[in-house]
Amino acid sequence: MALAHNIPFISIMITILAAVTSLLADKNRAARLCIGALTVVAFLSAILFAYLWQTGTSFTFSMGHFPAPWGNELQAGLFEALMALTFTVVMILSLVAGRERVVADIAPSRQGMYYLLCSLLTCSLLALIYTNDIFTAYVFVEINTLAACGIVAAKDTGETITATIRYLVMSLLGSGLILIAVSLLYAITGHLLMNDLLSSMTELAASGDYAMPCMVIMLFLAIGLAIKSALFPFHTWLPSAHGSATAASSAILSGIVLKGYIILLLKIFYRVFGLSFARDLRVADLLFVFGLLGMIMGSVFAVREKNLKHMLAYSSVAQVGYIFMGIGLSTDIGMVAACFHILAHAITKPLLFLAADGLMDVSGHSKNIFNMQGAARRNILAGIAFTIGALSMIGIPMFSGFVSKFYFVQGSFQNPDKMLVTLIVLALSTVLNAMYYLPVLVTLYLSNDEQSPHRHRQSANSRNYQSVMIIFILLNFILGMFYEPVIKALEQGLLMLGGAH
Amino acid sequence: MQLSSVELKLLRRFRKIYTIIAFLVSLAMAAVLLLTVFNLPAFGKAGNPAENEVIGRYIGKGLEETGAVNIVAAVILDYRAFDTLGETLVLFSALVAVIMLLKDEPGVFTRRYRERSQFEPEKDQIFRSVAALLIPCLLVFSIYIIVNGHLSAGGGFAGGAILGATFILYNIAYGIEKARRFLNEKSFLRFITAALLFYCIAKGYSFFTGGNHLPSVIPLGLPGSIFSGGLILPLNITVGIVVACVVYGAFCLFNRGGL
Amino acid sequence: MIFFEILLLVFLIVCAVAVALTRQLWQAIIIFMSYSLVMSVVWVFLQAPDLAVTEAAVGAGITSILFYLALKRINAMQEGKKGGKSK
Amino acid sequence: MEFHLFTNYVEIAAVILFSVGFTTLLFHQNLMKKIIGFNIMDTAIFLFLAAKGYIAGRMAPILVEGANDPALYINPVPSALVLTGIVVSVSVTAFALALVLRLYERYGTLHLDEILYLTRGEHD
Repeated sequence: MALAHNIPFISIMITILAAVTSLLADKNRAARLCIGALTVVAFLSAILFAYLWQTGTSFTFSMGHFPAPWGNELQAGLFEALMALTFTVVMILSLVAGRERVVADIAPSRQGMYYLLCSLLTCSLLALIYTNDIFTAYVFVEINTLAACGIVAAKDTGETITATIRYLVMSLLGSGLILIAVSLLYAITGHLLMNDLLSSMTELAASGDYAMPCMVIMLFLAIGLAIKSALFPFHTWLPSAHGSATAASSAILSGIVLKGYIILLLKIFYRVFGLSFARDLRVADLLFVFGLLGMIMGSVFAVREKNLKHMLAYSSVAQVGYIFMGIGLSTDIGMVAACFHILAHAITKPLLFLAADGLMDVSGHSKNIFNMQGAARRNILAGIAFTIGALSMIGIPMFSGFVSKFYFVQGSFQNPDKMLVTLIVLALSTVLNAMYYLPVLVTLYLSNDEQSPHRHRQSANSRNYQSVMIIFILLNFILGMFYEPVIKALEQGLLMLGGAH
Repeated sequence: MQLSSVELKLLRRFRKIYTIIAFLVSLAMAAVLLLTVFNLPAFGKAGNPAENEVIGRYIGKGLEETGAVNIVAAVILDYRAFDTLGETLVLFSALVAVIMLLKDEPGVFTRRYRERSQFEPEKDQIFRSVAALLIPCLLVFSIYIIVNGHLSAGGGFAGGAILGATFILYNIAYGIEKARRFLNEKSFLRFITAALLFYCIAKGYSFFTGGNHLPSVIPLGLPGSIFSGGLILPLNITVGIVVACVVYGAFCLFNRGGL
Repeated sequence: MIFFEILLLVFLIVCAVAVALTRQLWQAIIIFMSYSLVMSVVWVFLQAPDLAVTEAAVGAGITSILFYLALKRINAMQEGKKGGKSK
Repeated sequence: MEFHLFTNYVEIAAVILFSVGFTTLLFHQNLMKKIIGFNIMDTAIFLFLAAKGYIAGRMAPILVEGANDPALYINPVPSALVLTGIVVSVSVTAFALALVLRLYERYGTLHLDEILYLTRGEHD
């Protein structure tokens, strides 16, 4: 047994230990502890990814002395390792770049706990990525919910607390649906481990027993996770939560927390129901329709929004719509495109949120777009970063957003039934994206208004912020230009997820 | 800020529509779930899908493998220990979030405490003497439940909750100043961190050895006696401490905004 | 025996509906407390003593204490506000 | 394939309770009621799980004098899951109540509609 097989377990344990010990640490030490632990985890995840890339296998790790159906298990393949790597890297970058804003936004007595909750959030995301047991997934979904709500509520204003309670209520509805689906699943199969569930489900699919419960289970799981990842009709909580939190929280929540649930949904598709049975149940079609609606409606809401952070939050709704549309296409390339878009959005949206923060910084902390005239001239790096993020979201070639759109189009070719509507909506959504990003860019680069009170304000961003921005921009370029290995890794990873070793 | 009458009217109308929609959603949900339930395996019958080889091993070999007589304790603290680790972390994250939200700044806390302390029943002799009788019994009872977690019903979660309730009773009866002698903010945080660290390291050890197929060197002890069940007894105790701390901490924070 | 069980279950449903419909928060919380206690009795019937003990201690006990404290604080704030207005 | 219309009476009660709790959580405007609704929803699921673990005429899974025949005891797994679930739901309740207290401190109401109305002006 190779030493690398311990990495998933060790990553989870490191984040847990960092979280527990930072309860006693003061705020600076808690921040260092959190970021340090995350750096170790990112490093380990990179090793794991390299190891799996070399060997081309996936493996399971039993948590305890009891093998598969009796104990808990972790499973890691290329897909999981890549996601864990991306998530931790994005988490570190967002925390480092958002550090000053956290100091400004959050009361000093709360900052230590803020970083503690960030460690817990990473722990739960890693557990969601690696776990092979559906009830464990439920428990970590709850940790994720609590920690995510906590990092929104850390900034103590009326708006954030209202946003948090809306977020919490919707999340609880989602958790309730997930939990009852898991109970029903247990009632008809007697298993909680994904491998055994898959074999039971295959039998049930063949015999046709319990067709109605299977349908309901899939529906509830999909809706529960869709609520938590803000798919269109269930997105109502997202703009206020992501728009009002401190910059680092917005970046983390939009960039990776939403994706954690989508990854769980993918695992349920591949490892609980089996891809063919899941497609037979027609729930993917429902997700497809909601995804398409989300792509359009998210952008329509964003066009009407004058508050920059709310606009970015609505843009996340649209992007989540893209991902669900890719899943709903029910084709292999569509699935790969959806996974690629998870990555692309995970590195683009934090960039946008952090850049928006830098731009608001030089405009008197106003979130309103009209007050930000010429902001990109005052804070040049943030302006460039915002431009690149926006171009990537619109889907300009060379940036990561374009690659995912390219693959979405390819994916739709495989499924003639859905091809036409997908292409139309993709085109429409691209136009809508341009409709709200381009005016913002124009405003940002307008010449300094003579009357503007912030005219002479210069950017005072720390070196950390600047280097993070540059790293994010480079990542965006890399993912946009040299996407082929990533696509290959995702293809292989999804095969591994489906059970091929 | 007050709502104007027009808006109130609108709100009321919305609420009526809301009630109707709520009723319909409730009915639809119940109908879907009832249909599902009719299709499920029968209640209380042997041989349902849920009764499979997993259960066979838990009951047939649970005592031999974990040393616990109470199979539920064996399942939550040994077979499916990762879930329980997650569950403890849920408690922990909730506590942290509650501290973050409700803890007052030091000055505010003392002022509020002085304002409120006159309403506390601290001077009540009857209450105090009842508490003096109850507290030792509750303490013994909670410790019994925690320590016997692997032998009978109960365990760290139930026992810890009772232990926490005992602290709360003490706090109400004798006042926070006395309670602070053994549990102030610093010791509270230390207790909970130490318990969680022990829990994580113990579980980490067993996950690590288990995952790498190394033998665990912890003896299982004589089945049925208090000192049996390997790690289950210490884990139950730490879980009990964590739960008691969380319960007491939540009480203090809700009641006064500080420990 | 089955009759008694069904009686308890009906009681649970009545409690739940009553909680949703009652206007007083105090009543809602007290009804919810009895709901939890009855739930733990049902679990004794279902041969799950671990659950019964935990639900009685955690579900009925701790949850109710938390609700009670929250409501007490809310009432205190309400009175504080009224007092402030009258002055 | 058979229908179990009245044999599954505990599950029927559980799903009815689930629907009531779900609706209260979704539609009730009072935040405290929402939280109680959430608790009802969760306990309903736990009741469902516990019912699925029950097997008529068998004992609770606490071994009696070392007799370890699986045919003597009920299924211990649902009990373990519910135990986890109870603790999760109480944690979430504590967090939600703390949030509600903060909101009440700020806005003096427990009504979500009114709070949303009051926060409307705070954007930008």
